[in-house]
Amino acid sequence: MISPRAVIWKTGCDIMDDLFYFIISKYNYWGAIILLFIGLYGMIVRNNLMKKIIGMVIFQTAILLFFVSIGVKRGATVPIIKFSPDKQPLLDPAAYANPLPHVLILTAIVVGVAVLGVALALLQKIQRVHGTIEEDEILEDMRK
Amino acid sequence: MILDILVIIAMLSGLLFFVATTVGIIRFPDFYSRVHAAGKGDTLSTTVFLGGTIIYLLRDFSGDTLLTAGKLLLIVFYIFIASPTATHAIIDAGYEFRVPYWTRSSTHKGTEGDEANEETMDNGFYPEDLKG
Amino acid sequence: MNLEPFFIAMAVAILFLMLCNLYRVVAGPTVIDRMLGMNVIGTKTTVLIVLIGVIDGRVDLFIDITLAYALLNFITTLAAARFYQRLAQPVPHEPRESLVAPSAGPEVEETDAPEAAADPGRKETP
Amino acid sequence: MTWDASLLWQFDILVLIMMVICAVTALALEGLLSSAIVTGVYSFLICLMWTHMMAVDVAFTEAAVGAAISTVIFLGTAQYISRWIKKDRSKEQGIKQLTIVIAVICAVMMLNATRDLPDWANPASPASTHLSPGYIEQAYHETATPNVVTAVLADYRGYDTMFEAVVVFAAALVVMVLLRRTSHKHRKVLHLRPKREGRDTVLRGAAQSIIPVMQIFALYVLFHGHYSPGGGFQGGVIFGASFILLALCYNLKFSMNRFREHLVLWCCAGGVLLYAGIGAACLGLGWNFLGYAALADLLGISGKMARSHGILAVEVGVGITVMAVMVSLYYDLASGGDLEDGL
Repeated sequence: MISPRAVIWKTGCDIMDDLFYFIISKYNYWGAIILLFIGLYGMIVRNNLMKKIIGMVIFQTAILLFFVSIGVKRGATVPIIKFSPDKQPLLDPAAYANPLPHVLILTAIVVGVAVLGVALALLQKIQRVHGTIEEDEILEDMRK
Repeated sequence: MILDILVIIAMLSGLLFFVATTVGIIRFPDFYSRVHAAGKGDTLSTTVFLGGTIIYLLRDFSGDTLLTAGKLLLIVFYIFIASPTATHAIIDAGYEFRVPYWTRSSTHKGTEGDEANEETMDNGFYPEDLKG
Repeated sequence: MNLEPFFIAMAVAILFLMLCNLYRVVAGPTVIDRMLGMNVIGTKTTVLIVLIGVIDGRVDLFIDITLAYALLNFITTLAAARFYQRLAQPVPHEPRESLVAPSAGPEVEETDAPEAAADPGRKETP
Repeated sequence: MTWDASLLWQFDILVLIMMVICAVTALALEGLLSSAIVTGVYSFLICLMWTHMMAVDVAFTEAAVGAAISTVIFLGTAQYISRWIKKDRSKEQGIKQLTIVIAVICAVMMLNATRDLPDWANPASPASTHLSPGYIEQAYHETATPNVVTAVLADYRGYDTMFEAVVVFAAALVVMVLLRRTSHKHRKVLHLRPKREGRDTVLRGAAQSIIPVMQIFALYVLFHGHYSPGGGFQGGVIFGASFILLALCYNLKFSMNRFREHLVLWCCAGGVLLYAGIGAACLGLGWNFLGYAALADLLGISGKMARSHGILAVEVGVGITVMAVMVSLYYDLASGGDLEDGL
């Protein structure tokens, strides 16, 4: 015979366990999405072009974070082949993290810094031509 | 076993210095004393911490771990060069800017209260150029 | 003796300290305080990467990242410090003129900069 | 349900919290310099995140590119623009605030959609079961390269990497075209302040001891990319960063005397040409474009080793391009295009 209190306790523990499992199995995606919308908000709302570029950087890293999160495996190690003591490669796919997102993201980061360079060059050019980097002042200057 | 205890001692003392650095960075009233805390504490604690890691690696002694330990020593050496130099550059920039320094009389607000002093330092104490 | 739980505890403790240092980056009254916070966070990151490698058991692959990190963190801090050293100099008198014509007052320093630059030892003599 | 705590979730959650704090701060601060520095801290944190996700190559690239080069070119640009954002808001700002409503709605929808995604770090997720096991199993046998990321980057996805290099090269050209040859009378730049003279002895001494090690280390990263994290991108960025360090500790002219501008341009184009030339050589020997096994007869080695050497040659090309492009970006952005005086 189980007392009602024990039943409640056990159900509560189960619910907490489920909740905990839910949180630790999804939190990384949540982090990526929150960062994504912080970056998007900054890109749209901030009036200053430099702030828009920083928003773009945050937006970009959020997407990259999401991509790499997909390739993570529990209990896996770096995707560089290990060798057994008698120099035989250990080729168990479950032991290594997924290398494919790493490849895509690695090149994306370098292209990201190239994009950042072009954006900053445009910023300097805008400053030279219009004398300001505030969005509304640039628009006024262009209407003149 | 003795090596394990050495590792634990080294890492705990490294953590202690890290805590001291952090307390200094958060609590000290002006820029110069904060740089002082960061420059000394950070370098020392990183050195001690990585030293603990080297001991841990050399527990099972082989050619590979020796190579890794050598690389770690290289890292320690270059942190030992780079970190104080970076701190020097920062404090040089602050000195060029004539960052005001904290004395009890210049920002006198109470007898002991550091918080009161920090507040007076926040409001218009620093030149505008420095806040951007 | 299995030291892995100890290393994990160490890593989380250092992360908490980083969170405390982030206060100086976020709230620091001056930019130089933020630079200081950045430098300290960078140093802690190097230690954390080594710790992650030790926990994972393949430190030799993480060492290179740490060395690159230690060297490049130095560059970042140095760039920020250089920027502020330059910002502390007095503003030249006629900004737009001096860019076009090399005859304005402060421009004289810049015109003889190239040959001085070729010989770095010359500037250091008082 | 059971959960496995072998992946440190406490660690990740703390880093994510710090990243969100940094992102909000970087967008909220009024001074642009503070924003740039907080963005640098953000890069440090995301590098930590990637190390913990076992993406060492990505972490290496981020450490080199995000933490160093991005912040340096942000600071270089900040010399030529006003360092404060305008406080008075314009009229449209009211409409723009509606964005937050839309953003929150979209965020809630996407957060809801995460329920359908596979659990984080699940080894049986679709992304980890279809294509990538094949790479892990075959890459070592086919290319003799233990680092699977390098093998996939330069061999299986060789076209991809080649056009990434072309994109980076094009970015350097675009920056050059944008910043040079501005008619001087329209300039409304903030004037560059003179450089502080003297008292650089400590920095120069440190630079003299660090730069040689940095360059040797960059070459090590480039040539050891088969066996450890690293490769063309990382080695190139570190090699370029050594010239940036030279320019920071002395001045821009000093660095440009060491690595002249037309040499930078030759390197930019030469790396891409080396990459494409190896591809074309394979094509000429009767194989596919970038099919490195064609080089086996030419070099007198087995096809497996030929692919390994082909990967190395291609990485060298990528490294040269990336190094020159980073230096070129720094030269142009830090000097405002006139190459007179930099950061």
